[in-house]
Amino acid sequence: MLIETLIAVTFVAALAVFITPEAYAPQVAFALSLLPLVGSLYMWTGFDASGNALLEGSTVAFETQTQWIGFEPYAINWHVGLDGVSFPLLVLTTVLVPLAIMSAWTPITERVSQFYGLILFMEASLIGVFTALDFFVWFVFWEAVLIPMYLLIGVWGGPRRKYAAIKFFVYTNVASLVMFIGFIALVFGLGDSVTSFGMPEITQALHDGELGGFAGLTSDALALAAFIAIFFGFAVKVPIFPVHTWLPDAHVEAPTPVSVLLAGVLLKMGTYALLRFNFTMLYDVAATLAIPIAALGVFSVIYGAMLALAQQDLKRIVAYSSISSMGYVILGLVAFTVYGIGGATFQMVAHGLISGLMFMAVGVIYNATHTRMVGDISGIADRMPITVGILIAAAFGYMGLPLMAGFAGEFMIFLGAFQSTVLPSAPIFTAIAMFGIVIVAGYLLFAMQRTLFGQFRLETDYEVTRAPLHDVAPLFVLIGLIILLGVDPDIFFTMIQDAVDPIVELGGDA
Amino acid sequence: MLSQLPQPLVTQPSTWIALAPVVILATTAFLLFIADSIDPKGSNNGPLAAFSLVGILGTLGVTVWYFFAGVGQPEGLSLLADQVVVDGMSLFFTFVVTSVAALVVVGSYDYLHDQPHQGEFYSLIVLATTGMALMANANSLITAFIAIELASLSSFALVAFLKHNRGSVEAGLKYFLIGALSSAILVYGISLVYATTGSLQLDAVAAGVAETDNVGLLGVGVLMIVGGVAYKTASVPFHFWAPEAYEGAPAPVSAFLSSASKAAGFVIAFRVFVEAFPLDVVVALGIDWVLIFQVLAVVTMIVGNFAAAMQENVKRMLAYSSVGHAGYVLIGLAALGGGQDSLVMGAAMMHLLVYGFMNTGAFLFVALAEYRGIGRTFEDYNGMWRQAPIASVAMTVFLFSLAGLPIGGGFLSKYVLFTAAVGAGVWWLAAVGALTSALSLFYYSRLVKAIWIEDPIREFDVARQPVGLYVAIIAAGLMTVALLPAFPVVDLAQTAAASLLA
Amino acid sequence: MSTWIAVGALAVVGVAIPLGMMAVSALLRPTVPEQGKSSIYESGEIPTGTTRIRFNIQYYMVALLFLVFDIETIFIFPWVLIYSDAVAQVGLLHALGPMLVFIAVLVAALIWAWRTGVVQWIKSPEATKRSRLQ
Amino acid sequence: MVGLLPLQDVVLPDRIADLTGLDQFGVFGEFIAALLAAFVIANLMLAMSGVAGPWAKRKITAAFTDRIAVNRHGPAGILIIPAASVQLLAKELIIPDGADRPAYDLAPLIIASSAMLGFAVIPMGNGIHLADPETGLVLVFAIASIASLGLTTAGYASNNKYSMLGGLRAVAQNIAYEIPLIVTAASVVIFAGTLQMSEIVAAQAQPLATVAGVGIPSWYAFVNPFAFVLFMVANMAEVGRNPFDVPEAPTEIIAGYQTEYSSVYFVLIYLGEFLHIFLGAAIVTTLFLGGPAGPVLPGIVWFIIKIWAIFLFTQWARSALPRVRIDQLIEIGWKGMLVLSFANLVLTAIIVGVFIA
Amino acid sequence: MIAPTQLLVPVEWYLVLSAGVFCIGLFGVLTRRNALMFLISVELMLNAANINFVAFSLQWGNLTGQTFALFVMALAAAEVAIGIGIILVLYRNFRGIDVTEATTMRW
Repeated sequence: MLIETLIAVTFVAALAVFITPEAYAPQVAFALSLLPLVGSLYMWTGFDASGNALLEGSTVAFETQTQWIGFEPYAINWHVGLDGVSFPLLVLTTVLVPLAIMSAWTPITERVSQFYGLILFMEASLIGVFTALDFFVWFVFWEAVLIPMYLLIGVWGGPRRKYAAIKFFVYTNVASLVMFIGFIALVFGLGDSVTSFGMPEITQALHDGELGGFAGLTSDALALAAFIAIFFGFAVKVPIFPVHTWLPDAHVEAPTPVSVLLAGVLLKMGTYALLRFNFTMLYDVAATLAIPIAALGVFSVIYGAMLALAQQDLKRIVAYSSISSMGYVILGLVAFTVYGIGGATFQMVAHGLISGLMFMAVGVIYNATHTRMVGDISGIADRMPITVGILIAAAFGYMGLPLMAGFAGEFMIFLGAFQSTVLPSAPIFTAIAMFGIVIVAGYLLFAMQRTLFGQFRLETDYEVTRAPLHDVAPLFVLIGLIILLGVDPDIFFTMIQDAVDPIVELGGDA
Repeated sequence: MLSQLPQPLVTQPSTWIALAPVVILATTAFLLFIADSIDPKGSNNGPLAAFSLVGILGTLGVTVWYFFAGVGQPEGLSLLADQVVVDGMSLFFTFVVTSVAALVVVGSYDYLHDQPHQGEFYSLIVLATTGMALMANANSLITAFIAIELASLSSFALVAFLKHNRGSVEAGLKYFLIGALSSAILVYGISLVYATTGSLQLDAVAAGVAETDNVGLLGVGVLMIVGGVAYKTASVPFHFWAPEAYEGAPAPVSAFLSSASKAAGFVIAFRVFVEAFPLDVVVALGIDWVLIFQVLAVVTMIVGNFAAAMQENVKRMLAYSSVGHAGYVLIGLAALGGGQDSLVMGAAMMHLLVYGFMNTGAFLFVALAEYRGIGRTFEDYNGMWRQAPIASVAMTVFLFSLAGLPIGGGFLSKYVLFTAAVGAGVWWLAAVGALTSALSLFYYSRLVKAIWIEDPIREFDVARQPVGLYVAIIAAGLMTVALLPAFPVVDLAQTAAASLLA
Repeated sequence: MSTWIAVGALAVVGVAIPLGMMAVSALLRPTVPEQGKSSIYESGEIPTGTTRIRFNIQYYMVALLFLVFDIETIFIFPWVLIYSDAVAQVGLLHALGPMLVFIAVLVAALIWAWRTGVVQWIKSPEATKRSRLQ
Repeated sequence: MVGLLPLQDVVLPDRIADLTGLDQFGVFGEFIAALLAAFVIANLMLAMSGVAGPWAKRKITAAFTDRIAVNRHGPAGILIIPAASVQLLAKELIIPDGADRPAYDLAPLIIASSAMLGFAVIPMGNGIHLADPETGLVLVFAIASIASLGLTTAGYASNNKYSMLGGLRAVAQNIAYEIPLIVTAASVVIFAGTLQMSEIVAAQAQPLATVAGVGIPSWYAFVNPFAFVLFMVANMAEVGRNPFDVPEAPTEIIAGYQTEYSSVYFVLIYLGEFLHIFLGAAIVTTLFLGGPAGPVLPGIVWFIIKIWAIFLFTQWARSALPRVRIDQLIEIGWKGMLVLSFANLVLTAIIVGVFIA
Repeated sequence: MIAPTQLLVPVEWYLVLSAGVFCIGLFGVLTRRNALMFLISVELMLNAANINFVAFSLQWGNLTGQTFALFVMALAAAEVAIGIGIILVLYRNFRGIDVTEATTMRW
């Protein structure tokens, strides 16, 4: 019942914040957001999962399963649980949300209680997404994330917020619909071999070759069509080229704390779901399609990096670099090696922390200068040394500086991809992807150099000075966590590996 | 001369006890009418609303009690010489209709506070509810027609209730004209069915259909009955009245018509077509009404949703969206005969239940806006959250649930409907439904955007707090959300549908 | 069937006789067009205004009321026809009860109409003033 | 319902068909026979309402106002009526400006024809009975109410404000009193259990009681005098006689709908009114006074005596009673008569029911 | 209660009659712009149905059709009552009873 309690507490906290008077809402929201954090840390102490929650022969931590809706032909069960893949992401969520809330204290001045209420509502839904083991329950939470995000961008965003919010909403909903149809078709194709929407059950049935034809498609064609539909649905979320165009707009227009969560957690929903659905359930299709998927991933890496190189807006740079980073994750996933998939999972967490940190740091600078244009804020290092220092550290983390989390993730992905037996000509893909690192280093250094150093020329009618403590504190926490994970990746990697091994065993020799 | 006078069914107490929901409603309407006669000029808004609510809630209670006590299940109780029947389906729909009516009455309390003729208003609302509840019980074309007319005639008056408001009067006129026309068509269709089968009681009609040799006449009759039903459910091509009537009518009345009236129209459709024109018989004769409904469903979904997407007026958008939802529910008829009959019909019933709450809530929110003197277009709703934050949250829930996002019961009911259609082999119906749902998200989210994201174009002074409207909206919102986890009641709908189909 | 033929025959005769009278009159009567002869009669004055005046709304109200009540009586006739036999067969309560309810509804409608002034002939302000003076 | 009671006598067309041998020509023969019968009955009624009625009316009115009337031509001045008819028929027909022409011409026709058609189902005794459908009572009410259509048409078509008001008043009055009329008639049907005129008459033939050796038949006027009174009052309003002659109201609206009618049209309207009075009387007679039943004399004579009695009563009321105002008329109709008639219906039903049970 | 009767006129003729009346009504509905004419046309359509009911009631030898015809009449009257009421307020608001003139709302 721990997971239910966690979700319920967060949800109630959201409601409580929603009706809190504006004056106290920031502090109350922060205090209440600590509850899920404490909860998830407490759960860590009792975390006893082994294996992958979707596959047989595993132990799922904190699992509960009761029937919810028993209609024919497929029952819907309330089925939640955690394994080595989902737990790190749960922790990531519960860690990032309090930090994001604190970083919102400065920029968010209007409709405060609504803002924090929505953030907490989103957190509750995110916890649901990462814990649900029934497709339907999962989908309910998956969609429930969109609504607060839509409003968060639309209400508190920048000048073009309405456009960005609608774009985000339309993209992700169309994607969800396609994915949903694809998955339902898959379940129908399974016919009587499954009785519910339980993800383990469906996975099992698929692996047992129970998939039959449906709507005029043969089982192979159905699997392929469903895979593509599902992949498309998640690719929008990740995002992967060519369905990434909502992301820069959403990131640029969203207020900083929302960007933090968007890049830090929401993108990981996509990769998490890819891992769960495409690469676990339909691993054989994924293996067949390894080359195009890897190509997409690698292309995203290069393309995102190149675009980032051309940007003038710091936030846009970080946003495009996220596309690039997510490309690595795809490459890691498709490699079907322990280090590939495990590294990809680790990279999800690492990138969540690092991109969150970058957005937060940019946000702190923006709070002070009200601009993010690279040219405008040159020399900001003089005025805000601590913030800039952390921003540089984060950039190095992005580039994969050893002893930081990014390095561990990327290194493992490259290692895994290089060794891949599933992906033909894996070394070539890996090499191209590694070239992406060079571009990342290039654009980040270039941007830092132009941005941070030199003469401070910005003319303002107020004094640009050091950021307040509550702006900077989350930065410290995050950089600390990044270094901690970089120094000792086994904090998460052990459990990730535990959950990833069975997948690799499935697909490794395919 | 009167050797075979029927047994005194009318006065058997058990008959009236079984029909208690309808009887309570009718009595309430009657007493309201009397109360209004006693004090026609006075303003007794509170007591009148309270009394109506008591009557409706009483009905609701009795209905729920009967439902769970198993009255008329699985075999329906045929009463009054088989003219009415009490079974799971009738109780289910009585529940839908009365819950909508309860919300509407609560919402009307504020809407009416400065209007004359409150007594008539409540009386008509309850009377229309009676008609709709009777529609759920109708087991013969006579009862069906009378019940339809009882509901319609009351509705005509309700739509034109604001008699100094040109919009309301115009809406009433158009609703009335098309209503009169379609009831004429319906009754002519019934007369043709009678001509070919010699009966109007549904089972007897079914028996007559099997023996008839005048298929052409019967076919025309069935087609005309489809037309009458399409009008009542606001399905294309008889939907023209809906946007006009809903836009012009007082918003609580729009809520009532678009939710309860539609549900009642569908129960007639379900019962009449399943009972009186059994598929295995009529298809052999060449009267494939499922095909008609398939065409209607596709056209209705497409026309309703596309038209809704093009509206600038919120009420009109909701009106067209309600046309679109009629299209979804039509799948419940259009997918029959595919081996999943009870599933699809149960799903359609379930969608009507959920729709009853979310759509009523949405229209009541519009009522709140009208009450506050806010304009009609999307722009006028900008920044609405400032005036009614809680209601705006509820409205967001309604809209997303209507679109089929998993924030309310609308998601599950649509899901069951579409998957059932797929299971019945008409996957293209489900595909059209899914695509139009995706489209609907566009125009629903436009309103969400206006309410939450846009800045208000002008300021409003908030004078009187409409407690009743708030209560109704919040209740509808709670029910919409609660129907997501509490969706297992779908089993009840399916049991009811299964017993009808058996 | 001769019943209806007979009724029809009287209808024919009933129309034929007046028509015959009209024909006879048309043969007998003179036609002398004269100025002013055909002007409408308004107590010898020159007619003023149009005839299509707006008259008392109560005429409509009463007509509506009648429409409903008159049609309701068609339900009374079948009942009175079988009433005696019905009482003998199914008892007083069962034969009378439903119709009492029906008439009660009608009477309630009448009371409502009465109370809301549908059958109240609207008096002109002058008339109201006069009645107050009395 | 056919066959419960044997028909008391054969209706007139059949008898004529029998006598003339027309019945061998099928439907066509039947129609000819029916036409003959209809002609007989129409002329009988015309003689009464067109000739005797107006004469009696003048005499009575004169007697009431203490003056001498119509005594120049023929015995007791009876020849004045043919003279007046010829005079009226030979008068110029003046069509008012702006009259709605087809309607203006149709109205007198409707008024006269509909009143005459009503006699189709009235049993007059001695087989003078044109038709005897099962729904006779309903039919006669239906036909009788056509007249108000004619009155309104006349009022509307004349393009005269007085006529317009008269026409409207006629409708308002007719509809106000029609419901009490019909509901009261329904209370009588409770006793008879049939709508067939001949059987209503037959049902009244049973003895009700014997007072001092004289058998009193169960005429419904005796069985339910309350209904009889109600019916008489309502009937008076239906035919538009005092105290309910507001549609004509010569002193207010100059004879209302007839203001603009002259020549033969006026004759027809006048005739129609008298026919209507006699039709009302015939209905009352059939429903309440045992129809043509009576001792010693033949049925037709009794029938004529009875309808004349009612006619004379009407004429007495015309002279003796003041006219009500239009608002009083409506109030009496809707608030008084209607409630009383419903009360009568319910009470009759209860009493009859208790009596049977 | 009534035995199936041999009708004087074949039942098809009644059908043709009622169809004719119905079509006249429908034509009126589609062409008339006057609300009152519209009402009258609808009444014609209802009465067309009544012709069927009564004719086939005799044909089938049951009273169902006649009963329904009574109900249809009553409902037609009620419908007219409501309709006239609406047309009255229409007149007050729009100074006319042309149904195409009331266009406050976009069609």
